Amino acid sequence: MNALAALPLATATPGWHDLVGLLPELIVAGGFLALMLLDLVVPPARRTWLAVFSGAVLVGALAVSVWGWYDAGSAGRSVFFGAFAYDRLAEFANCVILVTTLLTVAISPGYLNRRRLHHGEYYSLLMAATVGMMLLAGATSLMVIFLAIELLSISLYILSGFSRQEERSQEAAVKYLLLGSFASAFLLFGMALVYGETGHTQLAQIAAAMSRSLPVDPLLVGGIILMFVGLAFKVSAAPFHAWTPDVYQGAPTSVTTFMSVATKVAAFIVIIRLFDDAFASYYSRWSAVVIAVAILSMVVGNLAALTQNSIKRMLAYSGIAQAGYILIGVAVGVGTPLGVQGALYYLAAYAFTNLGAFAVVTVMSGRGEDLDSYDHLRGLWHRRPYVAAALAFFLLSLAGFPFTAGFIGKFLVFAAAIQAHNVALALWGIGTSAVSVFYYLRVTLIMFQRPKEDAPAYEWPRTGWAGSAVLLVTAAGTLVLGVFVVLVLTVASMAQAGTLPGT
Amino acid sequence: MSGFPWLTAILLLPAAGALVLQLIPGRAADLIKGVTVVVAAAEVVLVAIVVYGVATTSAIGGGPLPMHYVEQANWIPAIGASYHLGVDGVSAWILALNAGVFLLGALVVPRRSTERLKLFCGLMLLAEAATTGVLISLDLLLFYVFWEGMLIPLYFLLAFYGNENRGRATLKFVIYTVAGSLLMLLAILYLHFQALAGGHNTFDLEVLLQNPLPAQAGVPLPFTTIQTLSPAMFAFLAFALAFAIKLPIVPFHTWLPDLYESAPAPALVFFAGVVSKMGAYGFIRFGITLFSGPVHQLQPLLVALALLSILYGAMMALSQTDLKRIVAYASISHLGFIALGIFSLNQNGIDGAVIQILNHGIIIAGLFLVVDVVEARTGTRDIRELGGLQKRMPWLYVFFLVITLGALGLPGTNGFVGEVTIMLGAFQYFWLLAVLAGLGVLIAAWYMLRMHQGMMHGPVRAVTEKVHDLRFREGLVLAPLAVLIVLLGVYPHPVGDVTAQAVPGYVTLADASQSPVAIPTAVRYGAVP
Amino acid sequence: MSPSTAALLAGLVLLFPLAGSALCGLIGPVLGRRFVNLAGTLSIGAAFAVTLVIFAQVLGAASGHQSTTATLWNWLDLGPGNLNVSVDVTIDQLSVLMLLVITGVGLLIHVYSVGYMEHDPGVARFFSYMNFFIFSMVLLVLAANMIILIIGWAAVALSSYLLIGFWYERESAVLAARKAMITQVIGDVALVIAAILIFVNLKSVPQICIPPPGEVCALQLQSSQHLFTLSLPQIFANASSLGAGSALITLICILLAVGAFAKSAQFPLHTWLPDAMEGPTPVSALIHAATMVTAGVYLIARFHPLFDLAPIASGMVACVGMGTAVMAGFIALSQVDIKRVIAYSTMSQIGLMIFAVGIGAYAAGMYQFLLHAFFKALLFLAAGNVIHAVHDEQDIREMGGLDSRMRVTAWCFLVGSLALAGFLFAGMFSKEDLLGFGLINGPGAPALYIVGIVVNVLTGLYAFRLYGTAFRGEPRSDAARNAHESKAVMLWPVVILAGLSALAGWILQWPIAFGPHLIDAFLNPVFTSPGSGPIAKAPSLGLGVIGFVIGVTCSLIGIAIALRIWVRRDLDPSRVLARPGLRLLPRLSFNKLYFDEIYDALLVRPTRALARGLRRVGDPVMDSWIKGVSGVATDFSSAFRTIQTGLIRDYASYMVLFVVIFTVAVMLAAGLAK
Amino acid sequence: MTLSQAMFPWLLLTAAFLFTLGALGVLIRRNPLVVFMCIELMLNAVNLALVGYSSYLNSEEGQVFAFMVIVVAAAEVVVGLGLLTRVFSIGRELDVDDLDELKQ
Repeated sequence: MNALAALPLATATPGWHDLVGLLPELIVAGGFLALMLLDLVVPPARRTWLAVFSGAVLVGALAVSVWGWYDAGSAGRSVFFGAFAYDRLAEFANCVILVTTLLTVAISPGYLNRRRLHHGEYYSLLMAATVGMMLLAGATSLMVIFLAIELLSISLYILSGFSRQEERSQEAAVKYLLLGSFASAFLLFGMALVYGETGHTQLAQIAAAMSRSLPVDPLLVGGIILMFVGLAFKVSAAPFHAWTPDVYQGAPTSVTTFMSVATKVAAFIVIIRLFDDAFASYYSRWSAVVIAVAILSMVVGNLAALTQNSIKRMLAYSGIAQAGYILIGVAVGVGTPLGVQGALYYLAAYAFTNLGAFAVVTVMSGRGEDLDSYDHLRGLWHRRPYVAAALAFFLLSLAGFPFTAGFIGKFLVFAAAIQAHNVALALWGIGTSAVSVFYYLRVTLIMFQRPKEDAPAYEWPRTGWAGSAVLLVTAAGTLVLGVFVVLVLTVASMAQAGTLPGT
Repeated sequence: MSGFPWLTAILLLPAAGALVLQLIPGRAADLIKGVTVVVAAAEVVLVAIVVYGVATTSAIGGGPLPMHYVEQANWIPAIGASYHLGVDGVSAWILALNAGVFLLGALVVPRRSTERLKLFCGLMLLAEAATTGVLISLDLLLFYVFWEGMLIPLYFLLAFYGNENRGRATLKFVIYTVAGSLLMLLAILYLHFQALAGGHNTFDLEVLLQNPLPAQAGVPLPFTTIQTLSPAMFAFLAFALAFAIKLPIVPFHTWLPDLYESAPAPALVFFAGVVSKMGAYGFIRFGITLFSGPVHQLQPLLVALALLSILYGAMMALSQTDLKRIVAYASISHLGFIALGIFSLNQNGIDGAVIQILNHGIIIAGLFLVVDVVEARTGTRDIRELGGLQKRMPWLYVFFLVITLGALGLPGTNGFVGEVTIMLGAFQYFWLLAVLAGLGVLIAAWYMLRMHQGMMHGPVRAVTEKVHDLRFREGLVLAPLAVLIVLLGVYPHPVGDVTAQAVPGYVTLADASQSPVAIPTAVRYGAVP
Repeated sequence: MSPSTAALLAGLVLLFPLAGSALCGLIGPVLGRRFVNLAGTLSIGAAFAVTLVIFAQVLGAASGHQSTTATLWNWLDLGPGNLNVSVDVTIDQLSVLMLLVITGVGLLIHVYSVGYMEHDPGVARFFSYMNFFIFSMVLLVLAANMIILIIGWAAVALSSYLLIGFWYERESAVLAARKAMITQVIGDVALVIAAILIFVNLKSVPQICIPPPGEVCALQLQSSQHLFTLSLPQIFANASSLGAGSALITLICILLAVGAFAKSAQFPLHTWLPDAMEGPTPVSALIHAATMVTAGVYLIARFHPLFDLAPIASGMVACVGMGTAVMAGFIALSQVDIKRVIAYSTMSQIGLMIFAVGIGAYAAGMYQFLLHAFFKALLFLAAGNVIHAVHDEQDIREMGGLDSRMRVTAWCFLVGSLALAGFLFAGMFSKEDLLGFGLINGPGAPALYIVGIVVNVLTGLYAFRLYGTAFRGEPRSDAARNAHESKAVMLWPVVILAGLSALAGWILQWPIAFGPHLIDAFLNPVFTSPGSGPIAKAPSLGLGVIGFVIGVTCSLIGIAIALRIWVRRDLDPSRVLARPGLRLLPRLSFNKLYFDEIYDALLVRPTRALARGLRRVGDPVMDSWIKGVSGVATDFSSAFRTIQTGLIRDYASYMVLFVVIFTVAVMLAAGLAK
Repeated sequence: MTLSQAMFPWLLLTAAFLFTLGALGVLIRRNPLVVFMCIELMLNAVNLALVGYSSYLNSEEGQVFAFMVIVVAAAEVVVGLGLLTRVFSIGRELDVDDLDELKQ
């Protein structure tokens, strides 16, 4: 009992101001529960209403998050006794995640109807995953991090296997499940070590303990590395990426759209919170691993993408490579604020761009199955010029051409690397970027080709107003982030400045 | 030079034009083309006003490179990037060339046979906006954004329009270019952080010029005492690579012939006319000014490569049979002259290079138009199948003759003005260069005449049996080029005058450090009575 | 003459032919033959009229003020110390003399062309080119700035190119035009490099100012400074700053001479001229005989202040000139194309002019230029009549007996041949004049004089071989049998030229056939100012007489032999040439000493082969690294695909592997650090 | 109920050993159910470490954490078994190596 008394946990109960810090998450969680119930009453033909309802919930949460940005203030505050951060970093992440989910929801009904997958639990699972991600973004306790990760993971496991009749989808789900659990075990073991060596599960206290624990504790270092491995799995960084192409390809495209973006955003936020903030005093210990993973991701992702012939797999590998670029920002983020800012900017840019790219694949997917091979894109330009132009634009952004968000993202992380005197890292980035141009542009070239005379032209579905709107929003976002840099860069730097726990 | 933001206007006008085009229904081909031409023409008028202003007023700013029409605003204050525009004697005429060739491109877009005309015109106007941006940016990051952003419209233009090999060629071009320019981005970042260390959070060219790079030695390689190149040298190499690829200088040219062969004529007109000149412009504006030390150290290598371009391009042009490839290699050879002028690092050389940029733009646009007309009429570009066109197309012959003469640098045409000035500049650096460049001129006469005569003279062949002469509209496009070739050959003074205003500033910057190659005092320029 | 007057007159004499060219070329095809004939000839007539005015002005100007330089407009000004060129024109005795020939002979040839081109559909184009040629040539001789001179130089080459290739459907004409143009470009490049050398090295010559009483010097040039100019008067005034006899000035003069050789078809840049006969005959008369090819002589004469200071270069020029004269004379002996024979004779005669200016006898060279223009134009036009009469047959073996069928032409041709051979008429005066200078001037004098004597013999031989074969004897073809005299418009110019050829020498040199002549007196101020006198010393009267007699005798020997072989046919050259030592000579002569073949083997073919080789090797090699990089990238990509087996256990093992590597490495590092 | 200081390293080693055993099981076994159990073994190894640390450090957070892990593991099993039964439906051999349609 003495020990219990020593804990701040036991001495107080959560108050309203703690709940305010969790308001967006609570709204979405409420939506999740409500959707489960609504699914029972909404007739199958009207399931689009569920999407509308989800959208409303997400918009509400988004509004609250924006309000929260101002409410939390530049310093932010810790809620639930240090277990959760109510700061601008979290709200920034919330906004990105919520926008991502919102756009995913918007393209889902059309896609699901076409694939005959329109079941009500889709939306509730989406909501659950979103809650997990938002919690992850704000978590400042090892326990919350773990719970949030599992919440989002389990939801995504189910969503990956959502196409129950399709073997590919099932295989993807099992792979994701087994490998995800496996990675969680490493994450957990790392957490156990970190907890054991510092005596705390809350980041603020861990950080304090770490700065006291110098000289170095090998077990603690091992724990940090294991935690990084677990999180690197979530952001699909090489060499822990192997599941990514398979799962992205097998999962229904709307799910891939969602998880390729939102998971990465949430997991990166927590990586930034952990490594560039809480574990900053152990920077010299973990930086080599992060740099190695960054380089491996860029190399493996870009090179493997070169010879793909499925757009989903190509985008999966591209996502691996993009994770590598963001990791550059993380790797140099300690002592170089530009690194974290660049990573955050990159995340926002990546969210719009990658979402847009996958959204095109989603709205263009076939009836029975996802037709994702390059052959199915041949001639898209001639039939659906605007969709093709949008995809080309997103691919250019991923490749890092100016006037697109991707350029500014890359520019910022490379700048950070150079500012941190790590020119080699920037050079790796530059070299692999040059390689990446090839496979991105190859896809556009295939779209420009005329369909072969003998092969019957593939009939692409109509885009629909929701799909058009999503493409428009993502394209506009990509353009705005590529030109009016100041907007989001300011936001990113404010988010970076107020990061909790703030060592 | 009132408060009106002229440069923003010339930057935004084409982009706005591209937007306006989107409001027009795709079926109204005449309207689309009309609007495009009007926008391009309005751009020409605006640029003409700017060039006139540059020619008649004195530059403002006490910086190392006095500019006209300067505009400055914040862009990304956090990292010191600014929206800083300006134009000077070096960029003024290139700007005019830019506007001119895009107008030409707009005029020659085939209205009926171009698929998705609206897209084509829109992309073309966007490309114009980007190239304009490259020419007027005084902020390195802004410059880079336009430099690289230029690729987007160009990529679509070249990838979507053109012959069946376009995909591969375009991809090669884009990847080649991107690889080069990404390294330049690193170098730009290096410059930025060097300035930041000195207390200037900036990408601004003028500020960077006023705070030259500290002379840092390289670091020894691991386990050895061999020094790496200095950081400044690395940075220069990165810039130089980007510009050399775009220019292109042999051996970085291999993307060019394939691309030119597969690209459609209207795109080629401005691609060959002005886009490839951006490399030369970059060398002048950024390469030699920011890196006077490295550029002097590497000067022998650079001039050697320029010379290699001249001779190699000429020899290759001599052995080709495809008209477009002949012109492509001829272009490489001519661009080698421009590079030679720049790397002479003296006033004559750089003046000549700028003059030649303008003149070559006019000539190459003309050549590609002629090739296009001939290909459209006869269905072939193989010189072995052509012949006797003079009989069937006397008007084409007249224009083509003038253009050919310009291309072979005949004195009295504009090609000569630049070449002789460049040769003078090269001579002032090292006499042998001028002699070998003269050899290039000689081979130029050979391959240009081979091409010209092969197409025009000899008996009428099967493919040329039933061709008709230029239509009035086509003549209207070629005639101004021919007139300009002659006019600028007999009265190049306006160009030279504007250019000579600005070039001394560049030479001074390039000369900021001592040249390791001793130039005999007899050929150095000195005081004048 | 005030500069503004000079500018006006020069502008007019430039403008008329240019306007004529534009009119004929642009609206000529629409308005028809009559208009073209009028516009084409009247423009030259107007230019000739203006030239006469200029001539009068120059004659009337006070001594020492005959040379006027005026600026038309500023061509390029790149600031102090940099290229700085204005379009300057100089009117002086030398340019006026050239102008007179260009426009005068040009006018006659234009008139003749009206008849000659009567049936050609491209007459508008023809007159346009011809007018443009006159314009170019006028620009060339008026230019007072090296760049402008080079522009004129190139424009001349261009019009020559256009006119050689006039009948563009003939493959041979096209090739000949290309060959001529490329040769001209060699000359252009040489001139440009010479100009650059002058530009970077020319300094002001320090002048010692002795102020007239009561005045002070306005400009005191204390030290020598770089001038950075290409203005000819300035170059000439300060030529000595390049260093008399120095390597630099020698190099400059050699480059100038190369330019001159290219234009004047001198060895080794002579091979284009015979091929240039592919052009219409009036073209050959105007361009490839009377005017353009003598531009090289003009150039050297114009740059005499430099050549005076470069004895080695001058000597080389003299040798090349004389060498070409002999070579061309030798080749002319066996050619069978009527125009080619005349072309080689032109080459030979110009060789003599070049020799003259090479030894410093500039006025003598220009004298030969003037008279040669008359008789060579005459020969070509007469040849044109013949060709016309025998229906475009140019092989003299197919002619014969034309003297009775074309009486006027035959007489005129005879006058021309005599003038060419140097007996009684024009050639006698000018050739013996310049050979006389050769007696005591030039490298190793009188060695070259002796060669010149041989040239005289050769000239007599080939001139009368031509005359004899074409006009005398029996007709050897139906065409020749049915030949008849040309009509008046083609006859009158020939007759006038015959008159000029016959009389000009006598008038200009009245009353004695050797010694100083009017041209010498007229041009003397040009070649003695500023500062440097002619280095050629005139032979004494006695020596002159001896030289004259020897020269004319040699010419007569040549004529006599030719008459015996080809007219009286009582001497068979083949017997002599069958001797072992001489057996090769006819082959060499007939095949033009194999120059074309040698150049083809040494220059053209290797260059082509190199180009083809580069095409096969160059780009692929430079591309290979791209291929290599992409190959490596693709290999890696395949490797990554291979390890992406799809098996969960594999994926898990990769994770474990890297977890172990990372953790162990980092923990070890941490442990070691502790 | 504090753990003796001397025993603690052995406890940690045991946890690590179990964890390694589980990981090896995942790598070696082909039956998806066994693989799943191996993952559970890894999680339980972590639990052991957490509880051990908790006792060693005299801090309850580890124990709370262990409860969380148990709950989450249960949830995972529910989802996992559901998925596995669907994939390896009747008539199909239970082998993770069969899941290799998605590759390269």
